Amino acid sequence: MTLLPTTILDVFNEPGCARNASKSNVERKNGCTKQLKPGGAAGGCAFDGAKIALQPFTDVAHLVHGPIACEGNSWDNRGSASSGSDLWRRSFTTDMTETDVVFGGEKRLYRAVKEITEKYDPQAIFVYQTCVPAMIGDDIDMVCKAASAKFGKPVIPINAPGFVGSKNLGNKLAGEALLEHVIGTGEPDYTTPYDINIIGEYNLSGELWQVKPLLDELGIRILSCISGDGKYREVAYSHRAKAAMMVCSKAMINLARKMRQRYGIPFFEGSFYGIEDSSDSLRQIARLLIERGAPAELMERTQALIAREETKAWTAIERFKPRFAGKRVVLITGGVKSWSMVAALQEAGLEIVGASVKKSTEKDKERIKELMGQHAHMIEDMSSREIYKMLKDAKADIMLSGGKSQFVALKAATPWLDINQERCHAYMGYVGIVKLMEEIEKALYNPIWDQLRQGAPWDEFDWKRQAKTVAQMDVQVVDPVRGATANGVKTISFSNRSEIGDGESAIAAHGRNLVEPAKPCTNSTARGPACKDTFSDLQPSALQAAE
Amino acid sequence: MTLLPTTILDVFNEPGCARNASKSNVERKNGCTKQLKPGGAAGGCAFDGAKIALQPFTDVAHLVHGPIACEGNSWDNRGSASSGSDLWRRSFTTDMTETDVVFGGEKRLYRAVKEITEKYDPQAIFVYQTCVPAMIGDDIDMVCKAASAKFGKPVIPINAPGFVGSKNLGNKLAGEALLEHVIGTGEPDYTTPYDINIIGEYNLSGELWQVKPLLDELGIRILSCISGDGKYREVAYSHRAKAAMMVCSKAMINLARKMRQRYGIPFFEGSFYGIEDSSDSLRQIARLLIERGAPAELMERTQALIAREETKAWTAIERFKPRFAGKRVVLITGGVKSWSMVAALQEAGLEIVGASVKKSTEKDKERIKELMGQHAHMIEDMSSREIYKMLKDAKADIMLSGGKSQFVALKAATPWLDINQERCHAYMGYVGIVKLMEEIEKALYNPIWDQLRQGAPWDEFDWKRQAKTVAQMDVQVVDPVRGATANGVKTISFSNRSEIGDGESAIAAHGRNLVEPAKPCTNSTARGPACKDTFSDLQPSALQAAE
Amino acid sequence: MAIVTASKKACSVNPLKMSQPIGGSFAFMGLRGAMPLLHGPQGCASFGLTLFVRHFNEAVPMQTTAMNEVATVLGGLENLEQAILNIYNRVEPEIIGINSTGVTETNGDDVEAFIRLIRQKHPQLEKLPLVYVSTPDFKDAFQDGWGKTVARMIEVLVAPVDAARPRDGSRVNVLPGCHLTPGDLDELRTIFEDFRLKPSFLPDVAGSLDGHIPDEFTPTTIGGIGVDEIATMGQAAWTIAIGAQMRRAAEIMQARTGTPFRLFERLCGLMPSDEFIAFLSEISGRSVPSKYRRQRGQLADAMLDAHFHIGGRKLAIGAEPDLLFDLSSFLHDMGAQVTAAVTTTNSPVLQRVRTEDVLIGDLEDLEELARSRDCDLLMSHSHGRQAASRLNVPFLRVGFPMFDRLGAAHLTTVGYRGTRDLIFDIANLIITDRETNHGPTPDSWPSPAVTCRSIRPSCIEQEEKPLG
Amino acid sequence: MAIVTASKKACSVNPLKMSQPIGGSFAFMGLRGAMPLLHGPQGCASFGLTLFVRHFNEAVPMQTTAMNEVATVLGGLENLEQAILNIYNRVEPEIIGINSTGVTETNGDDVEAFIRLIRQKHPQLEKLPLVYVSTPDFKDAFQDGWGKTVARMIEVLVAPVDAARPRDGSRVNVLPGCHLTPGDLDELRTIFEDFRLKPSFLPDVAGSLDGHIPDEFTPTTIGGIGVDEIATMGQAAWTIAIGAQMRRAAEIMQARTGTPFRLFERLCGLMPSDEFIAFLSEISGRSVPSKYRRQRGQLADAMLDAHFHIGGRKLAIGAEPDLLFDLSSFLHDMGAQVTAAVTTTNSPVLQRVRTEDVLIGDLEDLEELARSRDCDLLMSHSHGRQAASRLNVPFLRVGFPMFDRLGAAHLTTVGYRGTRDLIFDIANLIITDRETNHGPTPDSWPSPAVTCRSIRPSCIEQEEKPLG
Repeated sequence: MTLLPTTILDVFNEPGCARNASKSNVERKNGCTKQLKPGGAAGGCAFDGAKIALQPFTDVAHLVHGPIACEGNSWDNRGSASSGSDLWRRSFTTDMTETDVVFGGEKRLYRAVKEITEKYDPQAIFVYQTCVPAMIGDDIDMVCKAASAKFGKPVIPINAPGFVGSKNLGNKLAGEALLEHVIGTGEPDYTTPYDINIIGEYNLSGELWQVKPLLDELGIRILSCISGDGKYREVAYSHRAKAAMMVCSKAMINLARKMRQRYGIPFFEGSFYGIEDSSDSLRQIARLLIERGAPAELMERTQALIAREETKAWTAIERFKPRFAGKRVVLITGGVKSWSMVAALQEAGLEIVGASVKKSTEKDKERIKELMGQHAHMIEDMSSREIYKMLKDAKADIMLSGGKSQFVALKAATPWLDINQERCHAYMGYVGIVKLMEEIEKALYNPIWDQLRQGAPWDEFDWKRQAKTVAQMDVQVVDPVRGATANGVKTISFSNRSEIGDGESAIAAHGRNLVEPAKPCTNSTARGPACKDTFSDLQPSALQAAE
Repeated sequence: MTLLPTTILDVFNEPGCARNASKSNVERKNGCTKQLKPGGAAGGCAFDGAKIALQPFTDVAHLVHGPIACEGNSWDNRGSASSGSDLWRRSFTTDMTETDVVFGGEKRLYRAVKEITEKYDPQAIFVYQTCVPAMIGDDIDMVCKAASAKFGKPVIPINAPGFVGSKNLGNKLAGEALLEHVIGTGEPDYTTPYDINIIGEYNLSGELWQVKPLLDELGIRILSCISGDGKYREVAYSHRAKAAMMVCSKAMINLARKMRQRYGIPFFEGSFYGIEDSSDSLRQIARLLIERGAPAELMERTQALIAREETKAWTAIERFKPRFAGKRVVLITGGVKSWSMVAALQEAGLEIVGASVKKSTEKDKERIKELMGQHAHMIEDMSSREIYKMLKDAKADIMLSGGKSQFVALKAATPWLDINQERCHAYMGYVGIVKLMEEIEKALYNPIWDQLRQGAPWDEFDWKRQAKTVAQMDVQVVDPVRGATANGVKTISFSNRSEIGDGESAIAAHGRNLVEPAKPCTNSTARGPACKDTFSDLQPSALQAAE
Repeated sequence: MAIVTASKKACSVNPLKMSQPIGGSFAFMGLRGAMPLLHGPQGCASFGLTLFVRHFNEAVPMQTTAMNEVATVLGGLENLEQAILNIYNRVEPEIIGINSTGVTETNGDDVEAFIRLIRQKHPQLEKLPLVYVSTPDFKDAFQDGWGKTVARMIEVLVAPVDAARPRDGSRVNVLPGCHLTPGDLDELRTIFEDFRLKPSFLPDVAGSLDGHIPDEFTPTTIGGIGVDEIATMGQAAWTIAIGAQMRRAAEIMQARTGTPFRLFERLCGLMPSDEFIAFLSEISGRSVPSKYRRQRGQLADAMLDAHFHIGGRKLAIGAEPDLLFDLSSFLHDMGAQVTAAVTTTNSPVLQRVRTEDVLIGDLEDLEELARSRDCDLLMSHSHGRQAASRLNVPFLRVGFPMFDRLGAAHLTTVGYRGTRDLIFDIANLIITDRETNHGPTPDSWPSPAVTCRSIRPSCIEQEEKPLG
Repeated sequence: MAIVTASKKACSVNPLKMSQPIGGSFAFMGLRGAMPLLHGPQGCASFGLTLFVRHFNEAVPMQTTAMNEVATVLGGLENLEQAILNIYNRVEPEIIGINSTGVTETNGDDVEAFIRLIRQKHPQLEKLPLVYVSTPDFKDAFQDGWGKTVARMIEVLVAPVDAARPRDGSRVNVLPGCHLTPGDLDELRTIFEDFRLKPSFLPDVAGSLDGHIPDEFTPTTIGGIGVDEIATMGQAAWTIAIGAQMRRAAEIMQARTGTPFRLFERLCGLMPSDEFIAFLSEISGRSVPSKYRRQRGQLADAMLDAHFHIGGRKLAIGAEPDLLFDLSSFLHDMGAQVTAAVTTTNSPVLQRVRTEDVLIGDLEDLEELARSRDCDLLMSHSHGRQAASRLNVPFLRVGFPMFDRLGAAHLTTVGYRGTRDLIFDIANLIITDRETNHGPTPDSWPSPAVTCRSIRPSCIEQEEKPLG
C-alpha cells in the first residue's frame, strides 16, 4: 500500500495556506488531516477534489484507475465550459474487476492508456489513482512512465486516492501533480509583458468568458487558466506568465506559491464576484504586470475600464435597490466565496443576516465581520434541521448555497439560489453580478412562495401537525442562546435578541409579515459573541456536502 | 348573388374530361353537377378544391374572403413543400363580421389587400371568393381589379365559392382563373427546347424532387409546375413551355386542354407512381419535346436513363417479393391514382383484391380490370362499416387509402398506409416506389397487428359481445350476394365465392390464418359481374371524404 | 386588470380563431349515439371534420345539409328535411345536433320552424331529439359555439324537476368547457369517484373521443353521455361548471331545475386545485383521500424544482379566453411574466388575465408582440408552430387543434397531477431550449468596447529559454 | 435468441454502469426511517448521494463509515461502530442499511461479525434493525446491488410464519426492481387498490422519493415501507416480483414464508399489462374495472396512431438488464428493430432480448454500434446525451440517472396508461426529429448520375415575343 506520505505531508504543511498560517501548532496538525466522523460525514474525497481541479482541462483524457464506483457514479456532473475540445467530457475508467483486485490492475491500466491513445489521441492522459488499486499496490507512477515512453505522449499520474483525505486535499494534490509533471515542460510560441495565469478558476457555466473580454480589451493575455477551458499545452508553458491570480483561496494555493518560488511569478488572491472585487482584481493584475515590466500606462487604461464598467454596473444594480430593501440573505458556501459574495450582495442593498464560515480562515471571518457589521451571524456548522427551522421561522428571505443544501431552503418555502458548481447561470465580473441580482429578484418575487407557504385549505389537520412538529424541533435543537418559552410566545435568539413572534404562529398565519420588517436582525445591538458558536457543536448533515 | 354560370357551365362541359367523354348525355348532365345528398355527404367544397390546386404556389399571398370558417378551420393542413418562399404557408382571411355581412365586405377586402401588400409585398395575391360574400354580392373581380391597379401588383380573383359544387369543380375553376388572369402575362428570361409544364402536381412531401433530378439529368427544365413548389412568375410565363404533363387526370384537365388550344402546348396524362408509369411518363415527355423540336437524341438519353433506373428499382424491389407473396391489398383512393398505383403494387408481387373506382372513368376501370385480371373487385362506393367488416373478416392484408378512412382499417387491426395528401412520405418515381414498398413491408410485418387482433385475456365477455356485434353487422349490411347462413358456418361472397370460415370464429380464434392463405380471393373463378355493384347502393360515409 | 382590445386589421393573418358552428358540433360529439349536423354547404362540415380527425386521430361523426347555390336561394327546409331523414334512416342516431352556419344565417333560415314542419310531416321522428343552435360563422368563436350548444342542450333535453323532491346527494353535473381534453375529463372523473360522487359530464367527449377501439364501426359517436342521463340531470345535488364559457349553461340548469352551481374558472395550478378538492370534500362530506395529499405534495415539489426554469420567462400565449385565462394564470403563479396575450373572442375573464393587455386578434399579432416584447416562450395551438420557429423560441402546443403531435386527447392539465405533469413538460422544454440555443460561448458576453484590442505584435517578447 | 458477450476493452469509456453498493443503498431508501450506510471511504457515499440528489431533486439520506487510509489498514470495526452509534444517537433511525464497498471488501472486513460485536457492546442497539449486504464495487452492477439488498432484507426482517395459518387473501407483496420509478409504483398501487388488493411494496421508493414536502427536515427517509409492515409480509397471499432481478428475493420469501410468487419480467406493453391485469383479476376474484377496459382501448389506439412513426425505427438502447429487456421488448412489439443493445451486467433475460446480440459494455460501445448499424433512435440514461448529440439522432432518457430533465421520478411506463404515455412520448420525439432534421428538400433525392447536367447555354432559344 502506497501511503503517499511525502506529498501529503508537504501539502498539509502548506505555508501559503492562510488557514494554516492562522492556526496554532496543535490546530495545524489536526486541521488539514481532519478525521471525518463516521456516520456524520458526506463530503467528497481526495480523488473527487483532484478530479474537480483538473477535469476542466479540455484536451486531456482523464482516466480513472479503479472500480466502477469512482467514475461510473460521478462522471459528467459539472458545468465547466469549453471553447474547443470536448474530450474532457468523455469518461475513461479501468472499471477494475475482481480479477484485477486479486492479480493487480497495472496491466489493465497500461492497456487502457494504449486504447485511449489509439482511439482518441489526446494531448495528454491524466491517470487518477483511487483507493482499491492504492490498497493492492498498483504503481501508477511506474505505469504512467512506461506508457508515456511507449506512446510518446504525456501520461501524468494523479496520486490522490479518495481515502487519503478531503476534497480540498485532493485539489492540492492535483496541483502538486501539475507542478511535478506538467508545468515547465513546454514553451509558448511567444510571450508578452501582459501574460498572466489564472489559477483555481473552472469556467463554470462559461463565466470566465464574462471577464476575459475585459482582459482582452486591456491587452492582457491569459497565458494559462488552471483549469477552466484549459489546454494541456498552456499549463505546460504556464511558467512563462508574468503574474498570476489565485481565484479560489483554498483549492490550489500550493500551486501558486510554488510557482512563485520556482519561477518567480507573483500572485494575488482575488475574486471576480462582485463589482469591487472585480475592480480590485483587475487593478492587482495590472499592478503585478507593471511590477514585472509592463508599461505603467496599463494602470491608466485599467482604471478607465474599471470606471466605465463600474458605472454601468452600478447603474444596472440601482434598479434592484428598491426591490431588495429590507430583504435578508443567508449565504452558505464552502466558505471561500463568502466574503466576496457578501460584498457583492451588499452592493445591491441586500442585508446579509448569516454567512457560513465553516471553511473560512480567521482572516476571512474578520473580513466578513467587517463587511456585515457587528451583528454578523457567522454560521460555523449548522444542521439542515436548524437551517430549515430558521427559514421556516422567516429569519431570512432568501438563501444562497450549493446544490445539495437547496432542499433545506426550498422545502421551507424559502427562495434559494445555487451559487455553486451545478448552477446554470454565470455570475462573474460586472455583467455576472447584475445577472445574479436578476436571479435573486426573480427568486424573491416568484409568486410560488405565497402559494407554498399555505397549507391545503382542506387540511386543518396538517397544520396542527406541522405546528406540533415545529415545537418538537425546538426541543430537539440544542441552542443555548434560545430564550425562555412561555404561553406560546417566546423569545428566540437567532442572530440577535430582537423579539419576534414565534415560529408556530408565524407559520400558521402564513405570516412572514408578522416579523416586523423594520427590525431586521442587524438592527439589534444585543448580539453577543457567543452567538457565532451557537450551532458549532451540532452534527453536520447534508450541508456539509454542499460545494 | 353571383351564380358564376358561365365559367361553371364551361367547366361542366369540359370536353377534355375523360369521364364526361365516356358518359351518356343524361349522365353528363348529372355527373359533374352531382347534387350531394344532404345528411350523406362529407366531401370538400369548390373553395376547398380551388385552394388545394393553387395554394402550393409559394410566393403568393392566398387571401380568403369570407367568415372565419373557410380559412380559420382549414389552413396549414397540407404537406406541400417549398424550396423558396414560405409565404404560402401563411394564412390570410378577411374574417368577415356581422357588420360586413350587413353592409358588404368589399371595403374590408380592399383594405386586406392593402395590408398584405404593405406587410408582405408578395409576388401576387390570390383572392378566394366564398359563399357568404357571394350571397351578399361582394364583387371580388372589381375589388381585385381596383387593388391591382392601385398597388401595382397582380391581385387575382378566384371565383369558386364552396356552394357551387365539389372539390373537383373547385380545381377546375382554379385552372380557369389562372388561364384568365395569369398565364401569358409574363415572359421567361430564356427558353429552351426542353421546357415543360407539369400540371396538377402539388409536391406533397417534396415528392416532385424525387423526379426532378432525373429531368435535370436529361436537361429537361420544368418551366412551370402548377402548382407544387411553384412561383407566380413561372405560371405567368408557363405558356412558353414546349410540352406539358398532366399529373392528375381530373384536377386541371381544362387548364391543360386550353393551354394546348391557346398556346399549342401538347400534353399527356401521366403518372410518376410506379416504375412503368414513371418510365412511360419520361418517354412521353421526351416524345412531345422531340415533336416540338428538341433533338432526337433526347429519346436515346431518356431510354438509357430509364433502363438504368428501372434496373436499380427492380433490383431494390426484388427483395420485397418473398415478403409480399400472398399478401392482399385493398386500394381506396380518390380514383385518379388507382390504376397507376395498382401497377406499382403488382410490380412488387402484391395482389390487389380491391380498388376503388368511385371517381374513376370507365377507361380507368378498364385499365384496372386489365391489370388486376378477371377477378378485380372494383369498389364503387362502400360504407365504412362494410369495409370494416371486410377487413375484420381478413379479406385483405393491408389497405391503402386517404387519411380520413384510415380508422376503418386501423380499428379493424389491419395494416394501413396513407397514400393521400397528409402522408409524410414521398412515393414518386423510381426511388419513391421503393420507399412505398418499404413502408408497406413495415406496415404488414409490424408486430402490433397480432397483439391488437387479440382481445384482453381477461375479457371473455368482450369477445362474446364482439361476436354478437359482427353477427348484427351481417344482418344490417345489405349484401345480396351473401350466402346462406347455417349453424354458425356460412358462405360469404366478398370478391369471390371461395369458402372460408365466418368472421366470428375467425376473429374469435384470432384466426386470420384460418383463411387459407393459398386461396386468395382472385384464385376463385366464380366471381360474377354482379359483385362489383354489390355495395354501390349503400350510403357513402366517412370514406367519401377521403378524396 | 388587463386592457382588452380588438385588432383593427382588415386582414386576419394566421388565424387563431375557429368558427363557432364546429364548436357546437364538437359539443354534440360528447353525446352518445349523436350525429352533429351542420346546416350549410358541405365544405363547412368537411373542414370541421378534417380538423377533428387530425386532432383526435379518430373517426369523427359529422354531417352536412349540403346546401348548394340553388338550395341557398330557395331556403334550407328541403335540405334539412332530407338530411334528418337520411341520417335517421341510415344510422339510427339517438340524437341529431344541428348548428347553423354563415350561409344559412345570411339566408335567414328559421330552423326551429323548419324542425316543427319536419316533425309534423314525419311522425316517425317524434322520439328523436333534434337540438338546434344558431351559430353563425361571422360572429363569435369556437368556444362560444360550444357554450351556446351546451346551454341549448339543457333547455331542450333536461327534464324539469319538482323543486320539492329531494335531490340525489351523490350526483353532480359537470359542465366542462371545450378547453378540457378527454384526459382532463378522465382525471376529473377519477377524482369525483374517489369522493364517491357520481358525475354526469355534459358533454362527455372523454367517452367518445378518448381513442378506444370500437367493436363495430358506427357513423355516430360511440360513448358519451346518453340522452336518457341528460334528462335526469335536474336531480343532481350540484352543478359544477368549468370555464367561464359554461356560466350560462349552469345558470340555465339552475333556472330550469333549481340545481345550484359552482363555477371553477381555473383547474390548473395549486390554488385552483385546492379549491376544487375542498369543494368536493365539502359537498361529499368526505375527507380528502390520502392520494390527493400525496399528489398535492408532489405538485408543490414540482413547483419548487421548476420555478428556476419557468420563473422570469416572458410568455406569449394565444388561446381561446378560458384556456388563455387558465394557463396564463397558472404560469403567472409559477413566476412567468405573461407578456403577450392574444385570444379569439370576448369574455369576462380577459380583464383578469395577469398581464397589461389582451388582444382579440390572430397569430400574426401574437408573433409581432412576442418579437417586440422579447418573449421567450410561446404557447398556442399547433398553428403557432410557424411563429415559434421564426422566433426561435420554445413552443408548447396547447388547446385545439393539435394536429402535428400525437396524444392531444390525453394531455391533462387539471388537478394536482395534471398541473404537475404540465410543469415538468414546460420546464423540460425550456431546459432543452437552453441547452440547444443558449449554451455559453466565449462570445456570450462581448466586450463593451467597440473593438477588442488584441495583443499587439510589438509586445511579443524575445523567446526565453526553458528553465527546466 | 440474442448472443450475450462482454466487452474486451481494458478501458471503459463513458460508463453505462454504476456500482452495486449504491444500488443497495437505493433499496434501503425505500424503507421508512432508514439510513443507508456505505461502509467505505466518504467519497463513495458522496458520489452516490450526488447522483440520487440530481436524479430525484430531493434531499437523500446516505451515510458513510468514512474509512480513511489508516482505518483501512486497521480494519473497519471501529469506524462501523462509530458510524452506527452516531447515526443511532443523532437521527434515531428505524433501520440502518449497510452496504460494503470495494475498499472494505478488498480489506476483507467481516461485517456480520463486526455487527455482532457492536451489538454485544451496545445493548441499546438491541431493537435497531441492522441489515448488512456485501456489495463490492468491483463486481456486478447497480441492479445487482438492489436485488441482493432486497433479498437480504427479507432474510433479516420478514418474520417466519406458520404455514398452517391462513393467509390474508387481500394482501400482496410487491417486489419491484430498481428500474421502476416512484411514478410506476404509484400507478401499480392504484391498480392493486382498484382490485381491492392491499399491496406491500418492498422497497417502496414511491413513498420516500416521490417529491413530497415534509413537515420537518429529517436526515432519514420519510415515507417508504416500515419495518413493522415488512415483518408481516409472510402473511400475504401472493408475492409479485417485477423484473428478473427480483426472482431471488421472491424465492427467498417463498422459502421463508411459503408465500407463492409470480414473476413479471415486463410490465410495459399491451400483452404484459394484459397478463398482469388478468392475474390480479384472478387472485382478487374480481372482474376488471371498466377503467382498465377503457385504458386498454386507449393503449391499443395509441399503438395504432404511433406505429407509423415507431415502426421500422432502428433502436440503440443502453440500460441495465431488466430495463433493457422491458423497453426493448416493448419497442420490438411496436415494430422497432432493436439494432444495438448494451447493458451493464449479466442476467438470464439478456438472451431473450429481441435482437442479434447484447453487449455488456459502455456508452462508447453503444455509440459505435449505433453509428455503424445506422440506428436512428437512442435510449439510455442521461449520460447517453452526448452520444445522441454526436450521432444527431433523437434521444429518449430512460432509467437512472436522469439528471438533466425534471420529473424523472414520475415517468411512468407500466400498465396500459404508462405504456400509452410512453408511446406518445417516443412518437412525438421521432416526429420532432423528422420535422427538424429530415424535412424534404430539392436535394433529398440526389440524381444518381455523378454530375447533374444543367441546361446548356447553347440550348437557350431566341426570346420570343409574347402572344397576348
